[in-house]
Amino acid sequence: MDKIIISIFILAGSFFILVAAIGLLRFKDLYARLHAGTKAPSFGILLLLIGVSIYFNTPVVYIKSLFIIVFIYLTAPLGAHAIAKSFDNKGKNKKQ
Amino acid sequence: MITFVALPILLPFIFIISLLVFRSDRLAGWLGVFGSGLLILLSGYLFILVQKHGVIALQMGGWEAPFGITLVVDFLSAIMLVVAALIVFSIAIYALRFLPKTIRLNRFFIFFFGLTMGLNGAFVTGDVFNLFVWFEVMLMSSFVLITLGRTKEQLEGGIKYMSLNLIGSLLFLAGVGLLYGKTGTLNMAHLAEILKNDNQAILMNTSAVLFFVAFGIKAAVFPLYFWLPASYHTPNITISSLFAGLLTKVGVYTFIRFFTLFFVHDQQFWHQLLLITAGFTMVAGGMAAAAHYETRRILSYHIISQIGYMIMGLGIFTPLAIAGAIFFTIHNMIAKTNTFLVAGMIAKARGTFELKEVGGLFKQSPFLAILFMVPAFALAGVPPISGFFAKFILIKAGLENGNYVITAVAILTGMLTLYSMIKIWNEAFLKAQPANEYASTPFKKLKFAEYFPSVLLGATSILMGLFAAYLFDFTMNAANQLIDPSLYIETVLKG
Amino acid sequence: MKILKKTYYLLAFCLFYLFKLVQSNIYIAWDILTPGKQSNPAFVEVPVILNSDTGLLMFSNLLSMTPGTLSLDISRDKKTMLVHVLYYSDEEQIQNGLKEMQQKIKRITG
Amino acid sequence: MVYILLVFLSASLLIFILPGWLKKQKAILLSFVQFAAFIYFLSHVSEITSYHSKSIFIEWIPQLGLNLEFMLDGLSMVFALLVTGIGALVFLYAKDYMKSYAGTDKFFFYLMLFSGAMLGLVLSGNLIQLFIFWELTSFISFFLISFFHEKESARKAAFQSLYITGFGGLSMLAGIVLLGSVVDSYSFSDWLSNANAIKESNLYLPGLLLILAGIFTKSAQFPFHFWLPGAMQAPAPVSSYLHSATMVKAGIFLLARLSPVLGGTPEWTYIISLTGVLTMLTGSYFAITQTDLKGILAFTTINALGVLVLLLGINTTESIKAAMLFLFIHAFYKATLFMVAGLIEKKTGTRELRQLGGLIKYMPLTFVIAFLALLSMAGLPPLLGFLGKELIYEAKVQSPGIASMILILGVTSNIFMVAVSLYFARKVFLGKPGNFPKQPNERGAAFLIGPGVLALLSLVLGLSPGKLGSAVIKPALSAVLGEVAEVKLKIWHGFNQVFFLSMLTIILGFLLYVAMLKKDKLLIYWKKINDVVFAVQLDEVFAWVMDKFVAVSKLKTKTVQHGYHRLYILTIIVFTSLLLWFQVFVTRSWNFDIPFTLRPFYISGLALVIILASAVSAVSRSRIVTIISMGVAGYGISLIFLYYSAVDLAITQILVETLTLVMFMAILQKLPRFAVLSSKKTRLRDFLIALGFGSVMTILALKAVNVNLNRSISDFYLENSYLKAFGENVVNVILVDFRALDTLGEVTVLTIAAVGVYLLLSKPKSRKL
Amino acid sequence: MEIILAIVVGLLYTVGVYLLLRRSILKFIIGLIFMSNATNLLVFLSAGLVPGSPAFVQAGSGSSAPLADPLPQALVLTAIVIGLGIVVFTLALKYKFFETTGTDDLDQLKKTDN
Amino acid sequence: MNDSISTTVLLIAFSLLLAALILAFTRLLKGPSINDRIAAMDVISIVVMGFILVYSVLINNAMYFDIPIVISLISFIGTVAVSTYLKHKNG
Amino acid sequence: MNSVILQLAAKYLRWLLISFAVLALLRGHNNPGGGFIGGLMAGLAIVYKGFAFNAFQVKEKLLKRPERYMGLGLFLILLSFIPSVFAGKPLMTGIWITVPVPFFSGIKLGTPFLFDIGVFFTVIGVTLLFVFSLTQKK
Repeated sequence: MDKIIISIFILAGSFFILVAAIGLLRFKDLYARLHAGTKAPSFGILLLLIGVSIYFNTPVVYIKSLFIIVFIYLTAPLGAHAIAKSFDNKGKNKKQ
Repeated sequence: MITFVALPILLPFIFIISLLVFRSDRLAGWLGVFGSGLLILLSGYLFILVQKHGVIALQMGGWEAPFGITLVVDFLSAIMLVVAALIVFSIAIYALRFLPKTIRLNRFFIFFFGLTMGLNGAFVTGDVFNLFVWFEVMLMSSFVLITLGRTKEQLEGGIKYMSLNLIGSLLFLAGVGLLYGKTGTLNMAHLAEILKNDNQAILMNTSAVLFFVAFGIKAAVFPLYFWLPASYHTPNITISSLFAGLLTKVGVYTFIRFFTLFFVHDQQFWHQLLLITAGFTMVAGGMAAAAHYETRRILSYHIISQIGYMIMGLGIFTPLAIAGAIFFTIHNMIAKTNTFLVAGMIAKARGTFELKEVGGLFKQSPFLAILFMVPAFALAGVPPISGFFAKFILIKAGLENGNYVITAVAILTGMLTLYSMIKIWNEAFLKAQPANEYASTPFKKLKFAEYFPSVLLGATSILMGLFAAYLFDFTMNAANQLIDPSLYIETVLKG
Repeated sequence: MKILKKTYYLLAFCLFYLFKLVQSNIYIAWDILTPGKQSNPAFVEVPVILNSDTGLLMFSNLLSMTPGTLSLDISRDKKTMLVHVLYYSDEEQIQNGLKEMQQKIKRITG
Repeated sequence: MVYILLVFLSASLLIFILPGWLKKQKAILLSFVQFAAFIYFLSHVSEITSYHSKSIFIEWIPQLGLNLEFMLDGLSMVFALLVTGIGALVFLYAKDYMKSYAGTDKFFFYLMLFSGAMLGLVLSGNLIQLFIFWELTSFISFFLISFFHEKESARKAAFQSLYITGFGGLSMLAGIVLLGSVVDSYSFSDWLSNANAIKESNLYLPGLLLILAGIFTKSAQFPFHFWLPGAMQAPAPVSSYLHSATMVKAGIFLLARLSPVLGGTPEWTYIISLTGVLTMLTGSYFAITQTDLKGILAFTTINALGVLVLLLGINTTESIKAAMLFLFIHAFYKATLFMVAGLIEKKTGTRELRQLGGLIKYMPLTFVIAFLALLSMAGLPPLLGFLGKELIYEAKVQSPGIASMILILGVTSNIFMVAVSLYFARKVFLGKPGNFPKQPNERGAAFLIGPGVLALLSLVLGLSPGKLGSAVIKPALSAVLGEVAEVKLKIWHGFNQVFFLSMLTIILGFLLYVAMLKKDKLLIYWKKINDVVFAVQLDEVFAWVMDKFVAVSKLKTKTVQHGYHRLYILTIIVFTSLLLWFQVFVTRSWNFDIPFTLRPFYISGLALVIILASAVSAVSRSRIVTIISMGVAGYGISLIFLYYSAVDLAITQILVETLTLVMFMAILQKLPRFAVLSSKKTRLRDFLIALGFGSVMTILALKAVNVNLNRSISDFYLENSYLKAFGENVVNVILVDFRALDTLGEVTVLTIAAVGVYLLLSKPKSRKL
Repeated sequence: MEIILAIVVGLLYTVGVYLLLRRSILKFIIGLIFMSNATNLLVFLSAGLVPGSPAFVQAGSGSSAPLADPLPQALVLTAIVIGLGIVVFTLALKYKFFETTGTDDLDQLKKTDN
Repeated sequence: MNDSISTTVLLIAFSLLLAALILAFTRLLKGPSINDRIAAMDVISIVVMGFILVYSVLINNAMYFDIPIVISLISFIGTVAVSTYLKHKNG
Repeated sequence: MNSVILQLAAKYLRWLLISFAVLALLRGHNNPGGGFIGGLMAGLAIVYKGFAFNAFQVKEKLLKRPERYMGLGLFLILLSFIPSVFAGKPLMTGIWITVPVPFFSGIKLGTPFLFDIGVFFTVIGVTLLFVFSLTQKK
């Protein structure tokens, strides 16, 4: 049973990360890409972490996973924010 | 007692820390002189110890070789340490008066001690990778030193100096990796023991090539020396002098160490290669020196030319020849630094390094003339100053071993050296001062701190000549120890 | 008592957050994986009613993590926030949704 | 003997610290020192008989065969007497001569040092020691010749003489070492006892040639003679000392010294005699065309040196006897004449023959002295010169083989000498007074002591040469020959072949003189012929060669040190690649037993990503793309590290890579964009070179992987990491414990780099870095 | 796998050298980084590869599976850190140089030779 | 520890991640603005974290858990640094 | 960058990062991490604050500090050598003591640990200097 849950978590996590990458490629402008590039990967990594933590099932791993999750959820939006804020959408900085 | 082996590294380290913490320039000057003075005492003590014991080894951290890093001082290392300390001391004093206002003493001495630390580390370490680390310490310090002052020229020279040397470092590292990959050890003595019994040792040639090129770049031998003339004349003369005496010689030291201790298979190929390189190096450097009219450039090219002699000694590979190479290295370190110091004084007196613009110094300051004469004659090989014996030993070794061509080249290069030295002498000292913007500069009497380093080194050169027997004994012992490294290996591995 | 209450709010908020998260991700995955363009991006200015820094940070992060919104900037006086909306349909609906979220946070941080 | 050298050295140094009143008399003092030495040697003359010699042995560097050996035998005695005796007189002369010049301290210092070096040279019993003194004389003469160093010609001449003699000296050193390796010693006595071994060794000829190169350059033999006239730039005392008794005689000394060891072979005889003859002719031939007093003397010196070399080359008892005697003769008259020439120059302000004449009126005493010396030079009786010439002719007559040829040439050269001597006397002293720049006088008797004594000696010894022969020449002869020889000198030998030759020489010489005097045109034609035949002046050739050499050096330096940074790198890389490929080729037979596999595929994929990223990085025109691809490649490598169990390494690589990227970004905006700077061809070339290097590195990597690693060291780490160093993370334990010294160095590098970066980029407003 | 990695090393060297030979200083520095990465990988590779068993030893337990060789890891780690210092300094130097002279072209750097 | 997860699952996860990596990499190369590249870089760092997590399951070693922490930290700081820089430059 | 959000976050993130870093340092002897990794992380944490607040306008105060960090770090390294000298063992020999801690079997502390802490501080200083120098505004 565990095995199945873990597998699902892992596959789902990977899937969401893939989704993010596709979104990154498909979306037309930076903001849209940021939408894709912020939410999905964080979620994916969350799922992955849960799966892997269950797999190892030791306190240290749980704590570490929690750390990572908190950190990612704290920083991912901030990163997106930083990128978005620094983006000069008046076309001055469109290329390079 | 044995802990003293590590002090050549730790002492500069301690002074780096103090300089980082105490930022006063006044204090920095004192710290610099004091520190390098201590270094002389220390290396002198090590020298005595080595004479008593032959080889002394310190297993760092108490981990026996080949597991930990071993610091080894044998005859060669000891003598190099002493000479380096002497030079470093002279330059510490010299720096007090010759550094421009734009360079703070505190900053200078941080890198100065960094350089010393790397240098001493390279001399005492018995571990290949550790050697790489010390090389980097030394290089990093020299990178900073060469750009200290940030003039356009310096930056340009700095880029060339840095980039070519970095390629050398990378090749060195690759060599270390391959060496470890093939032998599973990094300890030099252990390597020697492994390779001694290895009939496949010829496989090491490829790693040896990498080392050859890496050290060749550091030592500035023929097809690899471009960085040296492009950069040595750009920084302040204090820094040039520091580099001139020390940096390339570390390359030579490692050449000697590696190619006597463990790259001793396939001797024919390596010695041929070394000799060919040596010959070209001598001639290329000597000719280029003849072509120039700027003191620092002449002297820089001379460094190259004289590296050739040292490599030649290694290439002949008899005990006498190696002793000659060591003797030459020591002599050259001292004399070369001294010429740079004097060049600095000339420039200070006149405000330029261009020989065509200066003159008449013999009349104005016979003392300065003598200061120049000693190292210049030493370099030109005038007996009975140190240079003569250095050349004589090499010529003797070359002729007795039947290496006629390289000896002929060496002799002819001696003429080139003479030419350049006479050129400086004629232009700067004998010729009347040409009427130009520099003529009006009044000649200031040299202060004690300005001429003392040069006097110190000059006296050493002369004493090295007069008491050449002792020094030669010592270098001969060093050479014998290098040719037959069993004591070295034994001390490191079982000591 | 207050602490207990806050803890409750926090837990509730976490669940809410988790829900939003899953929702947003499925939404965005759908959008990405299905061909065709549904987005209608726009910039919206949202008034901020939170007055604690922590709360503001939480809000901004949460905003970015929920579907279709991305916090871009907060004005110097911390009164308004610039939000990029991917699926712009009705200004009021968006404003209300965000207000609701802010209130939830305010309950925690005070 | 050693003490004498030390006294000389200290005396020379003492000059600088003498108190004022004594300083004025320094020349007298030094002259006295010289004279004392002369007396010392003279007092030992009786001890030095044919086989008896004094020697002192001081160990210096015995390992190199380099010891201080001083020996005083007949040959050394001859030279020692000349050096000190003439030295004493020259110093006396110089006292007044140098009065009007600045820097006399230096001058006397050099001169004293020089005479000490010369003395050391002739007393040397070890050849390397001899070489040392030899070089010292070369160098000190450099300073002496360049004494008027603000004149460019003086500098040039000094350089020329130093360069030529220095070059000769170095090749001589090589020769000595070469021959020394045969007997494994540089001690002269060892050479002497192993003379046959040396002669039979196949190093003999090269060694001989090299040593002769030294001798010939020093003794101004053809074709190296040209430095000697140039050296006339020196003050007169220097010329009279260097070119009569010392410097140039050093070569003669060595030749005589070595003749028992190396002499007696056909090579010796032919090479040396031929050189001697050529030199002799050159000297006498050019002497006539000179119009400069010192020039004449210089070329007559060359002639005399040629004669000496010739005599030593013939290497018979007679010839050597003649050579020894001629040494004295030449030293006496040449020193005298140089001093006189100096005097004339000093008093009249010129030394051009054309401006001189009728000096007998103003300087009668000088005339007498000069005349005696000139007679001696011309070889007229009853002076010592005559005796010498007789002996020389005798030696030539008896010389084996090519006697008649040599004889004819010898006579010809002497005819010239006679003519030159007479011409000199006539032009300078007789005839109508010239237009001197200064009114000459003869005040200052000290001037005349030196030349006077020497001229007198020429006369006295010429009249009663017996003592000189038995006491001095005989031991010298014995020393050179290596066996006892009898010497009986007398002025009158009876009417034999030699006497007729002498008469013939004198008569023909006189006729030539008359011709020269009467027909100035003759000289002019002579000159013209010279200009055509000897259009190439050797000193100009020397200067030309030096210039060309410098030009070539410049060109070479410009070609090698061209300044194109990337071509430097290219050179280095190509050099490395070639060596590596060569070695790979040499050791090509090795078994490769690692299977090729693409598993696990994700690592293969990763490898592909790295390769792609780096390729993109190499070709991209956009800086951002280049840098980011570089980062991607770096991260890829960190993942490879990770896969192969290097966790700490991977973390570090990631951290460092990110930091690097951030730094790049930080400065990127301030830098210009990439421009297309190189042509397609260049890029292709660079790519091929890079590929060559890269592929050889691949092979190296494979080779290293192929060797089964002896893991004893890492096993030690793995075993003891926890037990002895109390850490589970072995890598970290290595870093902080097993190999903490590496980390120490690493941290130092970082610190230095950080402070360096700060200094490099700190604001310019704080000029103080 | 070693073969592929060896090829990667070779290609990294190729790219590194190619970039070293460019005229732009920036490219030169990037080339240097590539060279340095290649060298690190070479050192790491030549000591042999052991996937999936990092060199961590537990208290008391003798290692059953062969652990990876920790020494080259430590070496490469040191080399990387040193490389960082050097690269940053090079960048700073390059930046300062550009600021002073306004050029990025290495061929302009010919004044200190000759 | 649990009995090991079927490698098939892990390989599928690997493939998904690899695909994500390649796609993100494409975006990285395409740009067009630096900001896009940074965003791509962020995603790549997440992908790498995913790789590491899955790999740690594969070799059954929890030691690798520290690396995602570092990566997340680093990528965030890198992002902020670069965008800060860009902002500074633009504004 | 003058982003309010980033500044808000800085307060939390900095301590989070530094605690990460210290953790990496402390656990380094037994787990991945160590002085260099920890130091770099901590350095970046401080750098982050610099980024968030005064957009590259680094104040004089901040620039003086790195050298002190480096001095402190190097001094600690030096300090770690001293016990081995007094113990009469070769230089740099690790000297360990066991500190009794309740509930644990005792924590081992040793000079290599001190060494690692020295590296930690040095690297902080180095990182700060690097970043601040290179990103300085003209």
